[in-house]
Amino acid sequence: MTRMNLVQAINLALKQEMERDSTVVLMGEDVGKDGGVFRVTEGLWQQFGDSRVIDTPLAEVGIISVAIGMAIAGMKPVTEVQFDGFSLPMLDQLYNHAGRMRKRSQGKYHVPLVLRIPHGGGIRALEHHSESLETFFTHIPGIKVVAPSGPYNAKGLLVSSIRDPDPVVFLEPKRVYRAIKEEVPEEEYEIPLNKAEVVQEGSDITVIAWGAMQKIVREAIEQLNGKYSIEIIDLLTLYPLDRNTVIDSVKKTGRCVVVQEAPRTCGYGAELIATINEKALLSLEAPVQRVTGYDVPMPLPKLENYYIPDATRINKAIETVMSF
Amino acid sequence: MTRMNLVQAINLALKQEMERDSTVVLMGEDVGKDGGVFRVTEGLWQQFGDSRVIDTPLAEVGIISVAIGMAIAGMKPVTEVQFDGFSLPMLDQLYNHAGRMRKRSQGKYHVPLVLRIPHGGGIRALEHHSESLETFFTHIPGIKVVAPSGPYNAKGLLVSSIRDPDPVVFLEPKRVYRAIKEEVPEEEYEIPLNKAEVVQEGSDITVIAWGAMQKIVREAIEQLNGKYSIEIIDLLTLYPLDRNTVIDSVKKTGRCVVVQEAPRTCGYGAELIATINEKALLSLEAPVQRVTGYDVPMPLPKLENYYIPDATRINKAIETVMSF
Amino acid sequence: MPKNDIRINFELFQILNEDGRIVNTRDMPQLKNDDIKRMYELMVLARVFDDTALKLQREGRLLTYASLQGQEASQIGSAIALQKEDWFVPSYRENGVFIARGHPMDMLYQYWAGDERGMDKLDSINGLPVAIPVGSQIPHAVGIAWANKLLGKRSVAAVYFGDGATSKGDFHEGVNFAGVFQVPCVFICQNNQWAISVSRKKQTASETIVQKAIAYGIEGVLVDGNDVFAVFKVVRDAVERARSGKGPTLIECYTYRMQNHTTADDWKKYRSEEEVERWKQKDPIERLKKYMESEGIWDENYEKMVWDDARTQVSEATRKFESVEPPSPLDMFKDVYGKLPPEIEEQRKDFE
Amino acid sequence: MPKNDIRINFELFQILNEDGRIVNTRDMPQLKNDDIKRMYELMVLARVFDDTALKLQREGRLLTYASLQGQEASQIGSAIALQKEDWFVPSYRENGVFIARGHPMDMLYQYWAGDERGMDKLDSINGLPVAIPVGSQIPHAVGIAWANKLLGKRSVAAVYFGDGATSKGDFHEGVNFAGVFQVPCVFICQNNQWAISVSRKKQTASETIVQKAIAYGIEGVLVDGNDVFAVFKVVRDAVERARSGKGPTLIECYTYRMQNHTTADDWKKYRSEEEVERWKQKDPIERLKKYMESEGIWDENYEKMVWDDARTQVSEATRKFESVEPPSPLDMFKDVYGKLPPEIEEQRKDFE
Ligand SMILES: Cc1ncc(C[n+]2csc(CCOP(=O)(O)OP(=O)(O)O)c2C)c(N)n1
Ligand SMILES: Cc1ncc(C[n+]2csc(CCOP(=O)(O)OP(=O)(O)O)c2C)c(N)n1
Ligand SMILES: [Mg+2]
Ligand SMILES: [Mg+2]
Repeated sequence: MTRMNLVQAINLALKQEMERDSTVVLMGEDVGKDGGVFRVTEGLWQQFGDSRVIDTPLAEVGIISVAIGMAIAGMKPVTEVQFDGFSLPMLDQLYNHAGRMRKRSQGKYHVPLVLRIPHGGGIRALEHHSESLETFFTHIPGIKVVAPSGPYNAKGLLVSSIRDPDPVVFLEPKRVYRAIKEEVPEEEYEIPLNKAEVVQEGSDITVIAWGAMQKIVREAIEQLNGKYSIEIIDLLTLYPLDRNTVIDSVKKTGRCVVVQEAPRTCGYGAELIATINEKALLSLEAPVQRVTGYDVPMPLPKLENYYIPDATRINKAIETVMSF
Repeated sequence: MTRMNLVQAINLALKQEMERDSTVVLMGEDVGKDGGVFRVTEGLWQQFGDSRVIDTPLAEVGIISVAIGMAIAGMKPVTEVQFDGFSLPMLDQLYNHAGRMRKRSQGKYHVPLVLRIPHGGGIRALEHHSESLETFFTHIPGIKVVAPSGPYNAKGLLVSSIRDPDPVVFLEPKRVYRAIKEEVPEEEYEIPLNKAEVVQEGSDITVIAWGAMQKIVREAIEQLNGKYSIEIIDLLTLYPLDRNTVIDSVKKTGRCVVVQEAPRTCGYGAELIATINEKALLSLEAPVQRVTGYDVPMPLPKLENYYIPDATRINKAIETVMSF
Repeated sequence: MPKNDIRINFELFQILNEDGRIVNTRDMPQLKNDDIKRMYELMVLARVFDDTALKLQREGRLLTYASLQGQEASQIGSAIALQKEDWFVPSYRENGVFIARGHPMDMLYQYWAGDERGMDKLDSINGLPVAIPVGSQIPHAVGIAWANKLLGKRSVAAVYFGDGATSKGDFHEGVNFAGVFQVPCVFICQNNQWAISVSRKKQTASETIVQKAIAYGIEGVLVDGNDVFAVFKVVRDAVERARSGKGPTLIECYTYRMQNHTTADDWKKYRSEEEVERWKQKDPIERLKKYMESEGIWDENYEKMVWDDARTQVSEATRKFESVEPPSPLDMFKDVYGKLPPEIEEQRKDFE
Repeated sequence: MPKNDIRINFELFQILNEDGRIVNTRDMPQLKNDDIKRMYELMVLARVFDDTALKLQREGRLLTYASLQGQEASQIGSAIALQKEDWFVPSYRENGVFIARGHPMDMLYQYWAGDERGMDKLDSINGLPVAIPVGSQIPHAVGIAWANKLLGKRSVAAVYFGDGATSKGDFHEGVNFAGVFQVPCVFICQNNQWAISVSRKKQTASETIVQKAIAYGIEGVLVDGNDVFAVFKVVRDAVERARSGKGPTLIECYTYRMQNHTTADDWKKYRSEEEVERWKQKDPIERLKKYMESEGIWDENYEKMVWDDARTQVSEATRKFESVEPPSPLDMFKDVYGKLPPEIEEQRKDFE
């Protein structure tokens, strides 16, 4: 066990998987000598060299689509895109090919690649650097979507993602990169890509969040000083969704708040509410509340903190649900 | 009034808007001499010539992004993409620029363009020709999303879309193109981009659908022979959503079925359910049922009819809700 | 202003001219008579397959179909220049390539009838399935080639696409990667002069397609795509170049789409009868036949045998195609993930 | 094999050499002394603006900043070659262009401090806002140019981007449109040798960027990007060519990014001190100064005045920038649609 931040945990997972499996290669802009814009791949080029840690031309479609070909032919490319907004050109190849090659080839080919995306806002970055695009990925058949929230689960989830036979979009909560440290085992471990975690048990209300919102949720709830018995769920994987954990919890508490950083309309939170509606409607004692970003472009840093759900808004939603 | 199919209605709307406003230009692959793969622009090149009806190179990003520039500089490009699957490369420019240019320029520029997409399946077409991608568009801030269901509303909605100052994604139900005829006024008219239509009033249950699913819903309900008093809502515009019409109806009936052709997870139906949960939960007498496509790639024609929601599945959902 | 010294003259490489005479003996590949016959027989087979496909489509037994007529030399010549271990990455018009690689014709019909099972078993011939989104398959070939290089395999990847595809970003990003990483990939552009109704001239202002190679610092070759010897020679050389680590090549096969774009199309709306007529004179099959006749390896008997044999094979394929059971609706839920997620499991149950 | 006759020699166009001497009198544009002084003063102003930005960033008053140092000749030379009616479409490194076009410097600081209001009022100078997604702005310029052509305006669009941007599909699709539709657009690639840590050589295998023009059948010019006269001349000619309906041009300004990519970067990790030192010798400002001195239009007094004046302007801008009120959180909900949809209306109410 060592105390690590999220960057270190992911770096270690990459290193260990690359040592273990020579078909794992890293691809992306500036992932080599430079170690990536967030320094996540630091030291790996030095250890594994040019043919395993590959600086690509500046071309996101090229990265993902060439990686698809590589994956079909026996490699395990772990690709990186620098910021959320630049992953959008990849949706075409993700939808039309990565998520579909298994089907298109009648199961004869599959596409074991990982797309790592530093996810969300809160680091005072430039325009297009802070979006939350998980809806786009979760709506694509054939893709898995993973959203770690801290160093420990990031390491185990990344290992599972790399070993998974299907394309995995791996959303790294960029505001958490260096914000927290946790005990992380040096040895390798997997966290399955179909399990949510009940971070804290409770009986009054369920609060569901993923990625960077976990931290905000926990901080918010701390401020409530035990006023309510709150069950906190960290989804970890968005597709497939661990619906049992969600539904069992809501059935138990009867109340729920969903926290999502993305714009409200058609956000992933809507899917959670639809699922709850379908499987636990009768248990609900109040409408599920969504705390979300707004249906507006992610603001530049001067205003981003007004956009991103914060403790105040989360606790207001909890109060609304509790006092319904 | 003339009886027209949807292709004719859209063709007429385009023609009239082009006659009325010389800054309206059509752009797309094969929209010129050829009249478009669905013949929607037939005759317009002959009338308006090369500089108004523009055959572009085979480049969807080029089409949308060049159109953004044109729109900024005073034109009103009406762009066409030939089939759903080919619109995916456009998401980047739609998200990062079309929906954002007004904001990025502090309101000094805006992007009055229309992106016409023949939408959905059911015409026994090739792979990638039959997807339902509305979730992607409705989740983009700054974009409007319109989904006509028949010739009459298609004409009025297209006119409004062309005149709208913001980017509009216009989803044409391709299986309806030639499937039905309606009385359509020759003269121009607008249908506002924020109004759903109550197609049929009812008191037992609300069924919500848009685009091609409207036709299927109406056929399904016909088969029920008045067994229930069913309120049918045709959304017409997906963003902004006419929430009042939806909520008022569900409050009245207490029961609801949502029909969507797209894959289930994170489909637009989830947003409808989330909205109903938020504004009409207490009125609900049963969980809202979703009838949707599956979380799998849209099958090739041999199986597509098993994928697309049909009367049997819709009526089964209605029965489930009614007997809850 | 700058005194740029630019000269871009890609010779249209030809071995067999339109009259069926060898105009370039030096470059004529050493082919046994049987090799040449094999070329001819495959081209005829592709033509018969194609004609039958058009007929089947008219009868409603195929949904739509993209004819390769006029492009037989480009497809067969290139396909047989590949080794068994090499990969091919097609667009949707490469039925000839599929046939030459040994993909069962009945399965091709099956695919064009809207049955995805027609694309089964391509792993046994190192092929990717038909790619409909234009240009999207190009970078896949780059990735396959690159993987082979990294894995120390000798295999090369050949990717097929049209003139229209060169306008797509996927072409650009993919070929640029190939140049930078010097992967063993051969880019075969069948410039058939049309992208549905859009002529080559309206597709791009560059005088040729092949000169786009210059933008990526890779080799480029312009070849008469209706000359099966020239195509064979050029592709074989490019493949061996790639195999020996000398990098990728962009090949422009200058050819013509003699039929409609697909069966949904009507070329009379946008191109002239004269143009089509002119290209008919360049029919790649006729041309090879003339050569073979002058070489004494073709006669009426042989001709009859070849066509009869092709027709027999194609009828057999048609029969097989028509007797195939419809797919199970449950196939929908297959091959989406390695292991079905609970969401889809439930949807599947719901469906049953 | 085909006997291709390919020769691609783009001369590096230069007027003012590194020693500040005119090596090409024939092409030297007719410039009044005041024009030359204006060039110099703008370049110095850009440098002072830039130095101050780096300082402000270190002090935490800007979030991040993309320095233009080394590229002053490319930016100022090109910007003043445009007419007022022409459009400019920048990436994120064009602070010099913004300044030359008259965008207030305090607003640039404001933008780089994360305040979107810094991009206000660009309509008054026909500019688009800073574009962060690399290459994405290129086709916008094509569209603007095309609209101007269709609307019968005389305006040309000039778009700026880096060497890295040429690898993106947006570059490819946009420039190809420009070629096909012959729109009045000038593509100005500032090849500063690096895309963050990726060198020009690893970006593309083509020997030059400018030769990519050949892929689109458009004009290409390679120019010494540290020579303000050459850049001015080449851009002005391209702009007038475009204006007179003769089509688009791709210009490669061969230059260097003297500083870090942005303030988040550390160039020591991937490039050598020697390389940076070598390019310092080519500093575009120094070069022009030497020339002006030899022409007798520069002396120490003038130098002092120019820098003092620049410093005064920049301090004034800094002061103004620092005194600006923070934006209202409600600005978030502004300028999303022409008319706020009820969804956002409600969210706004909720927020208040
Ligand atoms: C990305 C994309 N856009 C549009 C289409 C519709 N479409 C199918 S084929 C075609 C023309 C392709 O032309 P070309 O690349 O020259 O190939 P050819 O059909 O001539 O073999 C078009 C526009 C498509 N399949 N994919
Ligand atoms: C589409 C996209 N991908 C990645 C980035 C992150 N990024 C910002 S600048 C840059 C390098 C750009 O290099 P170049 O085009 O040469 O311009 P320069 O910065 O040298 O002026 C990268 C990779 C981005 N902004 N946009
Ligand atoms: Mg073609
Ligand atoms: Mg650069």
